[in-house]
Amino acid sequence: MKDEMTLAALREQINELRRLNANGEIDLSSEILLLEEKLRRLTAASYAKLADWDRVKLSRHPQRPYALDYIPEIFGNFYELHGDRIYGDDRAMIVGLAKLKQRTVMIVAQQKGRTPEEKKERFFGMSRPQGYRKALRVMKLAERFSFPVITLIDTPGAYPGIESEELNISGAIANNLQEMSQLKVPTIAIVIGEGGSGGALAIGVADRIMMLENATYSVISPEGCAAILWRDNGMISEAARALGLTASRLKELGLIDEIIPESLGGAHTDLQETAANLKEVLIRHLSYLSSLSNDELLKERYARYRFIGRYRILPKE
Amino acid sequence: MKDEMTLAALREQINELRRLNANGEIDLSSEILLLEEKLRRLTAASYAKLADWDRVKLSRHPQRPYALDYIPEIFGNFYELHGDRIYGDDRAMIVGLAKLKQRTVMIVAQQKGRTPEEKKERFFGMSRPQGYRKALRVMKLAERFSFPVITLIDTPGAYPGIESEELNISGAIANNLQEMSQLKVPTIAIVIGEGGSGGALAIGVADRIMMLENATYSVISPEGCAAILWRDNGMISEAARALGLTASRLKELGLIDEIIPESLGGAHTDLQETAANLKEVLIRHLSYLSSLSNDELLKERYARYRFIGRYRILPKE
Amino acid sequence: MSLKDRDYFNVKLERQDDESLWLKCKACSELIFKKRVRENNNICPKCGEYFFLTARERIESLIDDKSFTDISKSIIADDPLNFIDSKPYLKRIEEAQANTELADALILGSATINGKGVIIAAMEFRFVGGSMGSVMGEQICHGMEEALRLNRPFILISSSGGARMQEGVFSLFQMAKTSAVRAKLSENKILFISIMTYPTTGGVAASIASLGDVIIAEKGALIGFAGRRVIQNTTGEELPDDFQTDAFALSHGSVDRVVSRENLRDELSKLLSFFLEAE
Amino acid sequence: MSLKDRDYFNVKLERQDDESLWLKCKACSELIFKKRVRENNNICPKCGEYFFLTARERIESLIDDKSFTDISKSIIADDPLNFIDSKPYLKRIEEAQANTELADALILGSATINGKGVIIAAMEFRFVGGSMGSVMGEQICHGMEEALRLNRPFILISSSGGARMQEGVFSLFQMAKTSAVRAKLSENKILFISIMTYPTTGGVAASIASLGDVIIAEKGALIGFAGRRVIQNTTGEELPDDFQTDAFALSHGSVDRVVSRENLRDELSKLLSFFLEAE
Ligand SMILES: [Zn+2]
Ligand SMILES: [Zn+2]
Repeated sequence: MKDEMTLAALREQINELRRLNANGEIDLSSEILLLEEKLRRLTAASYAKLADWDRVKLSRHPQRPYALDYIPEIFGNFYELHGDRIYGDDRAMIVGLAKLKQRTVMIVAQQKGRTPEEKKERFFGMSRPQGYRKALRVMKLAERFSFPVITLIDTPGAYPGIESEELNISGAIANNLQEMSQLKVPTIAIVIGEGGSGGALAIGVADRIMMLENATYSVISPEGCAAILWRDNGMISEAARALGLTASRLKELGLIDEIIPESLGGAHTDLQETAANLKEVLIRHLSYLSSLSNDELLKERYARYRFIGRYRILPKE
Repeated sequence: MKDEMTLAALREQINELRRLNANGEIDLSSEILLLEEKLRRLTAASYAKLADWDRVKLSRHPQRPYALDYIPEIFGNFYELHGDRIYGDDRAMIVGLAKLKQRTVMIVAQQKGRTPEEKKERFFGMSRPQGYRKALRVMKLAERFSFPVITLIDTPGAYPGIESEELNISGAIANNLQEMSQLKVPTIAIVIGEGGSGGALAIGVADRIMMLENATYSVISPEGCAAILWRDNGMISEAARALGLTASRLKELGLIDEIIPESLGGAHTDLQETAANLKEVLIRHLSYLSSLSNDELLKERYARYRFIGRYRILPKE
Repeated sequence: MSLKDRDYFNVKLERQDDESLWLKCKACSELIFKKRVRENNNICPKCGEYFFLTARERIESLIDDKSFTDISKSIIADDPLNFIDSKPYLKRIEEAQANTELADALILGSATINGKGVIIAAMEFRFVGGSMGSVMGEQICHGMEEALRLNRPFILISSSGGARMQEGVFSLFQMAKTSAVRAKLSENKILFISIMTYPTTGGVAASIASLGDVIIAEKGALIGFAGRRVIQNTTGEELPDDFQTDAFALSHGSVDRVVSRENLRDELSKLLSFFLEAE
Repeated sequence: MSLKDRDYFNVKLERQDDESLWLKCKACSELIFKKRVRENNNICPKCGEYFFLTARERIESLIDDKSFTDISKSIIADDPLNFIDSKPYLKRIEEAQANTELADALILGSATINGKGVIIAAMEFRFVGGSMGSVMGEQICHGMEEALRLNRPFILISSSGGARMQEGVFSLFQMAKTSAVRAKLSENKILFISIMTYPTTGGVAASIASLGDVIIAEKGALIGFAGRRVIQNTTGEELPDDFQTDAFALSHGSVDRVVSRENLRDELSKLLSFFLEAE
């Protein structure tokens, strides 16, 4: 995105003027206000017309906040738990207890890692079977103690490796889908970055599915889709558009419940603001879901999933 | 056991006389009857006075029938199932569906292996975490379809290896103990050979615990006990006696429900006869357990385990 | 059996459906009378190689003669995303329909196996790679609901590359949909047997196909989540010879049994007998 | 931290309980004023090495001052097998009782942690290796039942070589007994926190200690099922350096957290706050 560099330069100039202004020698406040308004307008315009593929790049932006950036902003007292009690502890999947407005919740979140070492440790956010099993273990723990479950989705996809296949990653994902459809506590899934296919869905079966404004959610990566359907790497942008993977498109299609606004220019420009929006949405939905009985909750969840799909009915002959 | 060789020689002579008799030239039937009676008496006397350590050796006898020898004698249509759906398929733990008098049951059994190759494949009957998890998986399957569970115990113990510890063998065993205490179907555990400590108990929590006459069940092997408590390999036989590991001792102590008679001289002398005894016991107990409601069943099972133990109550001061 | 490269994948799925009376076995290079192959469960009578089975052939090979009644819903694919790649999605569907004479990539019906009533469904790989979109998802759920209503076992034979890309997240969510309905079978003690064939991969492997009470892999099946190429490109790992084969799935505990095509019907019959009341 | 041989095991558990005012740290070889060590959770003030904590010290290090009330049943070991090794079992018990001033290898009481009421139990390794026989099994079950009755979390601190051999199968079955009662806590939403210390092995590891809703390993803990010697003798395998350490358990997914002794009390308090109603 060329725009981003222009906007960044403008932002830097405004900061420079602010510093000058702060010296107290000249009063630049009205000029600054004007420039700020201009920046806001340009940014909004720029991001509104973003191509879907640009949106994908934004959802993967190296500065984009990850789960561990949001968690301390939104929750009190995060207490991480580890391990699937079977095989290992997947660092691409972090889970733990936290407080949301005095209430205990279980957090299940995918985490990519920021530094090269952390990226490696966390497999670039690609969860492995031990991660999905850890997630399920703590979701069952949450169910036992009636803690709502909040999942934060951010993964290019489940990790494709020999070990993953040896550990029956298919079975691990499938099992989570089935178990989450029956979990007897309120569940909310939020795509905060990349919603990469089955690897995202495996912690994404919930009473509410929400997306941050610039997050994406797709059945396959645009790169993978272009390679398979077009056999042409030049068609990635076209594939991104075709897949309908943006929050706004998925909301239109009725596949997600709500879009959570990000700070102007993307969540990385203002973590606090985006986190505040996220928190408001969580509290609002949790408050409604908690008012339902378990029976109502499970019935609504079941109806939601039972009727997902679009097809044409043939007239009886 | 020197006795065993003498008895074997006598048995061979009787067979020789039978062959002569079958020729029809001389009638030896009364002599044969007398010798048979004598053999029976000598054998019974010999085995009755077996030292506990000899009984351990008998329970490990290389010719002793294993689970896969009994199963076709007792059950119809054994249909083996495989895998823990997580990591592997432990060949020391065999599980599957079978019919007992038209009724479907789930069999969970430890298997040592007869040939050198099979022994190796089956880790000499030492189960690994993937085996205990496979067992639990099919027990939950049985529960879903209301099939009684029958476990056949025959193991020196859980396999002590690096992989076992990596796969949290402690957790796997503990989990089975807890889940089996709550399984909503009738469960019967039978020690057919060696009941080796936690590795045996992990499929041994049941409504009925029975032992074949020459089977043993112990908190630790006599060898291990001698090494730890006496620091003397010469004390193995003494350790065997001290541990109270024979079927008759455990029945006296109220720790098992019934002793299943073996053919004279041990199960390996007559598989059919021993299997028939086993079958009768299984049918009888299953018939009673099936008459209970799930609530009654679980209540009885819980009471059984809740009150296991011997201690002295101190007078209140 | 080696699954070393994509070519093998293609050979496995090749369908010599031309007019010719003869067929060439790629495994033993013999020219064989096609009728004999078709009558032999599409197994090469010379070398035992399995040829591709259509969904209809598959079901017919497992059930009692003439016992099949189609119970699928009268639905066909919609195009919620207006998806166009090399051709428009609905055009692709029409071609597949013409080519296979099926409405979508799944056949669903009631039938009997040795007299035992079942609901049975099979995926058709020739129909857009057996991919699961909204129609397949709905048909599978409908099949499970019929199994529930009639108190019959549900049998699903998978042959699929995964979720159908052209329906985007609608396809992805069919994984959740089928898994949620599958849970109702568990609650109601309805048996679900999953049969995995060549290939059972991607979103189908990672949902309904892996949720069988009993999972049977056909001998020679390909079973896995990620494709070989993706794994090699992402990890640079050297893949073992038996990677994602039936034997691999069995030794790693993912499936209950590996069964040869010839025995599949008898195995099913035997397995069903454990779960059905004595009749 | 190296656990290479049995000597280390002994050093870890050594208790310099003589009259001397001074104590020698085996890790840094310093002579230290014993009172300072005791006041410091038995951590070496020079090098940070953890010395052995008795069950009573352990509990006192975790709970609010003077909040402990013993709730254990008045029971002591019986000798159902008339077990005699180098000495009669009951003689061994009497010696351990004299040596530890405990009835058996477990202390059980109610207490508060930062004002939050709990039932807490700790194993005493000096009492026949912290082994679980009928008395410990019964006390643990009694503790869980009290937790149920009073609707309080149950905390168990393990320090044990496993089942008590001298009670034979009675001991073995305590594994099943404690696991069965533990299931009642799950059913009734009572929290169970298991804390594993040096050592948590054998039948204790393979039953109640591994069944915590949350499992915390103390830094430096030894956690495992089979002993190192047994594994080496059976398999001939070379054991990795970190085998059966806290780090091994964490990286293999067996425990939720590794916590240093200094932080254990605060961690418990924090953890409890998630499970208790806002008070
Ligand atoms: Zn051929
Ligand atoms: Zn020191």
